[in-house]
Amino acid sequence: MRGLTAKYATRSGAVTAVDNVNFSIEKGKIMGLAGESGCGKSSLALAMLKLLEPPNTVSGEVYVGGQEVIGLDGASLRDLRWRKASIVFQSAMNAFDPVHKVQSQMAEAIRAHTNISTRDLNRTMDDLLRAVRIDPKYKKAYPHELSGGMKQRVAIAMAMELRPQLLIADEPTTALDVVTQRQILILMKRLSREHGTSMLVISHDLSLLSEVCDEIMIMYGGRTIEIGGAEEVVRRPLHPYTGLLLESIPSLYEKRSSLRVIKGYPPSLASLPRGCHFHPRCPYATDECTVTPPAMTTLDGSHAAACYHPRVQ
Amino acid sequence: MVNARYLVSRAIGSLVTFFVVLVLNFVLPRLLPESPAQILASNARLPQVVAAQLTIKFGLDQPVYVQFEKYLLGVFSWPPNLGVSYSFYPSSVLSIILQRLPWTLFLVGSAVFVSWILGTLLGIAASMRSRSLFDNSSLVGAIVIYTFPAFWIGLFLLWFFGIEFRIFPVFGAFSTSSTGVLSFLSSAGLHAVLPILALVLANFSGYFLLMRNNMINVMREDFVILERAKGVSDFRIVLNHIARNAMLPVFSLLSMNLGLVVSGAIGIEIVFSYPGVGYLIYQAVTSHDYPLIQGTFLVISVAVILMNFVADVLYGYIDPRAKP
Amino acid sequence: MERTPLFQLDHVSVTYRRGALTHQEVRAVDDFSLDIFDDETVGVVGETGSGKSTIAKVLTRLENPTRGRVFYKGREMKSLSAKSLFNFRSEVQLVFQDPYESLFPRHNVRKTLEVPLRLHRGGGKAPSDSDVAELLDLVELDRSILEKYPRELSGGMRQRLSIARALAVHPKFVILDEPVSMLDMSIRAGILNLLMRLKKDEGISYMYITHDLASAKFICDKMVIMYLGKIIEAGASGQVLDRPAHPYTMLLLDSIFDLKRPGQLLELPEREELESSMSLPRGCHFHPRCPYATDECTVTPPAMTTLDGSHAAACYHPLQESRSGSRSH
Amino acid sequence: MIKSSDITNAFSNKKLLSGTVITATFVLIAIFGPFVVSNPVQPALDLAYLPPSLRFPLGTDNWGRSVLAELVWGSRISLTVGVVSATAATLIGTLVGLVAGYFGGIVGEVMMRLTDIMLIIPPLALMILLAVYLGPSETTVIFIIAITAWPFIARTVRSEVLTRKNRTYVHAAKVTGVGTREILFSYILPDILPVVLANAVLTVTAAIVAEATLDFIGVGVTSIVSWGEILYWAQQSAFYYNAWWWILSPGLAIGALGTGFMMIGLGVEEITGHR
Repeated sequence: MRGLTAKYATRSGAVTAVDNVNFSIEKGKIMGLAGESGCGKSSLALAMLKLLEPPNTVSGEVYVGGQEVIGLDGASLRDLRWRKASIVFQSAMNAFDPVHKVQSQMAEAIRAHTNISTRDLNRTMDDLLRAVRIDPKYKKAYPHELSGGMKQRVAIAMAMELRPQLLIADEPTTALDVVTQRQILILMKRLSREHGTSMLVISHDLSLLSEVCDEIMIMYGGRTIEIGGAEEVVRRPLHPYTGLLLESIPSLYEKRSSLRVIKGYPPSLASLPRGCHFHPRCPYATDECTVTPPAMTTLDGSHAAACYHPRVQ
Repeated sequence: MVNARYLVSRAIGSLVTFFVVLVLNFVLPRLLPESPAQILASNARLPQVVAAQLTIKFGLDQPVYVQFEKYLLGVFSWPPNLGVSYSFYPSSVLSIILQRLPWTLFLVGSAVFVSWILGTLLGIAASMRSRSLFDNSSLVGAIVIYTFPAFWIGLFLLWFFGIEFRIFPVFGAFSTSSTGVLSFLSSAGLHAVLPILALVLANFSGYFLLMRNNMINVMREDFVILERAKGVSDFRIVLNHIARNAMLPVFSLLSMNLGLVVSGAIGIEIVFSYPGVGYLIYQAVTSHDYPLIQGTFLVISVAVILMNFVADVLYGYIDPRAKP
Repeated sequence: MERTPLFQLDHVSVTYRRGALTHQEVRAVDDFSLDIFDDETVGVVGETGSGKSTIAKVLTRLENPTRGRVFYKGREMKSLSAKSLFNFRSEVQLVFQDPYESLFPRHNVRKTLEVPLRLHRGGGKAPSDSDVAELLDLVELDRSILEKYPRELSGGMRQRLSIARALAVHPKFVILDEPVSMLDMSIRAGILNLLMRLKKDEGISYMYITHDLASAKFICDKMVIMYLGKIIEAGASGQVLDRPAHPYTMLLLDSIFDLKRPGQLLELPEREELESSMSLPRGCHFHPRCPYATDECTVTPPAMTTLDGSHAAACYHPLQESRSGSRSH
Repeated sequence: MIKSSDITNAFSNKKLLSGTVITATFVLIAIFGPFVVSNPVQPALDLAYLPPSLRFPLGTDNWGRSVLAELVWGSRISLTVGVVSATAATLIGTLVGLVAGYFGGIVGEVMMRLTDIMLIIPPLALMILLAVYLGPSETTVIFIIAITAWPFIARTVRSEVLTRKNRTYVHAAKVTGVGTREILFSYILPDILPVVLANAVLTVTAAIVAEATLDFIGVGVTSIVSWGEILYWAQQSAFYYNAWWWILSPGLAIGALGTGFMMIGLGVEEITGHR
């Protein structure tokens, strides 16, 4: 993905939700995307499959298995979607059409992309459901008859049904119980390993991403501010935001009487500060931070950050 | 399967409503300062003696509870006894209504069906091009038509198509000169065109406005984005997902509106002298035929209550979430 | 001598009717008994649907229990007169989870804080500006936001305002219903620190309701673990976290993602998905997911049994060893 | 929430602006028109069925009366009946809706059921039945329309109250110690006022049509000429004389006034963000 930019048309002018983001995911690897609400991470997911409707605009290039997405239109875009790249949304609650049975919603994408006999289709669906640990009898159920965890499993089964090269999961477990959450992430990791599917997992929970992902990317105010191997980012963060955030999270494995605090509040995309978006909250900010946004600089192998004062240890 | 409890609760609701209608129908004439018989007599310009005789004949000299018992026994006997009409004497109220009922059902039934389909299709079309010229003009058009009384739309159509251009017949439900089944049917069809058109014009805009609104709301739902991500064709997304969901509240409106439409047909039937229940009410009102007025009210109410019940039950099948 | 608890919950159950058409009964809280004293901060930990928010509503009389009784300072809450209920409101306050929903959008910051001040301190008279400003200082909000409306504030500021509103009446006890779960990660620590400071400086006790064990450990002295409407384990924070007795507590601890956890591994025993929380399992609610379940677990729900001082669990097969040691039962 | 920006919005809202202009025009005609145009009670048979001309801009009826004059005088009835009955229906409906929505228990339940029952009974049929037994008069018509229109308002208000009474900020107010009356009138009612207002205005449209329909059927006001009554008489003989003007103008007047009110209602809904 190169220079992806997504803009929302609002009443008070265009708002840049995703600003010149670049990254790549290797085959079979899981990339984690972390960021707070309104940092543009969900817009990025939509933009990658060109799902933002006009008047919102997407520019840049996205390659899935060598095929460019943003330049596509109409039938060729429809053909690429789901077959090469699929998506799982945050709230499986709203991602199902309430008036259709699970099986017809699962069958829809398969039917749209392949010529398959009804018998094969049924077998495929049963296999998929078993793979996500759901009794195939539930394919005759309506979405509201499933629990949140089951819906999310079905959503993942659905996203895997055409064996895509890339699966984008936008907060796939946020609404779920801790236990279910872990079960579903284990499932996703297993599917990724078994089928060589690359995944982009979006979450606000860094501790979750650090366990699940091979690489982690941090976004702040629509821009990438840090990217690198999961271990490196969590153990040796370069960007002050990442570092402070990691220190502010309470842990079960240590006793503290007070937590490290990041002053101020996250910015809204509609009124971003000049220069580095994080500078008003940054303890290390200098004059140059307030003027020009720092570029992404590789500091340690594949570990890069956009900061004038990276915390190299 | 629709839950039996749901059926029972709806049935009880309908029965309670029916009972309220029964009581209203009984109490209203008796709430007046003058006795019904006196009103009957004065309106019919009959001498005072007749009023006294009427009082006894209708049992109005008896205590209220006895009258109520008699009234209920009449309604619940088979065939129901709704009294005898003055203006069509000696025909029973029930027989007159039963004679007229099929015409109203035919008229209202086809009008409801056509306006529902028309409003829904137009609503889908307008929502597809939201804020376009087509959308805006159909919106304004629907609002303007909505505010005209149904009967006036009927009058206008009658004048334009029936009198100026003489394309359609304007009086009654069929031509008395028609012989044979085919010619009767075609004549009945021709006679119904203008009344149905008037009813459709007066009623489709409600469905149109609701459908358009719902479509625009459903389009914003997450599952629509997911359908697009799946690579499903736009045509299929619009019809099978957006329209399908947007239709559910429209169906509720359909059952809500049955009462309005049956009433609305009264004006139209008067304009076209269409021999339905609505026109019968008019005749009953102008000839002060009180048993007939009450009888028609009862029958219309029962018809609407029944239709609502059926619509409620059907809704349980249409929206999977309404099932347990 | 026995102390009178601040709150005493005596076999409390709350049942909802769900679905206008089906009249299905859902038991949100089931046979819940707990004593809460005014000098300790107790954490109620549970997942979505465990009934923990219902407890908050019962304790603030937003809801009445379907069965069982709730006592406040020895008096049954249901029978509080209008006047004593009003006094109760000046002693016990509630901070809600959702900072976007809990503030009335029509009231600006000043008005939001003036309402409790007028009712409880001014005897109906309009409170002075300095009272309002003091409250803002207390929760570290800038005085310049006085005329702003909630929609102009960020989530973190709104939650601070909610806390200020609760503090306006000088409460002794504040129930915090997931106060940071809807906030951005970078501002949670600030709120948690604020809560700790208020606990220390103002002498307020909390009931801290959460699904996040790590923040509960930070705030709470005692902990109560809930599963599907029932208490399954209770005790001092350290006891519960270091030596969990109930298999569910153990599963919960194993499932949590924690940056500072030694030797992380993602694996977890796979179990079949729960059919639906609408129909509760018989016996111990946890038995369908429990690796140690035996026949007796499927029949009668186990009672709370004391293990060690204040540490108690409702399980026929409590785990014995500490978490750092080898696991067995 | 009504803010000053809403008022600026209101004037940039095309629906609200055009609706206000139309309605205001009719109100001015109803108030001042009768001072300009004389009361058309005097029949002049030699002037019957005259098409529109300079002297009679909208032609004459079967008694030779100016249709324009009838329309101007009739506007008073349409407006009064429409506004008064809609106001009454709104007051009843809002009260019932508030109580039925906010309070559970027997009172709320009974009110809910009563509303549901009233919603099913076909309104025009009920209106006719009531009109027949209560006798024709302006007050009767207003009463009848209010009686049949309130359940629609009550249903809307009830559902709006239901979505609000369990909002977290209402719970928060309760916990703070705010009393029930203050919650109802300071927290819930102001929030649903725009919906109530919009529905009240839409009810005026329905009431104007209902009044005309009752007159047309012959059970409405008979002492004063109203728009519906012009049509009642017109339908008896206008077609024989091809007096289309006699039918056209009253209908257009009803439609225009109705559209005016409806535009106001839709505009209010639009700017307050409901719907």
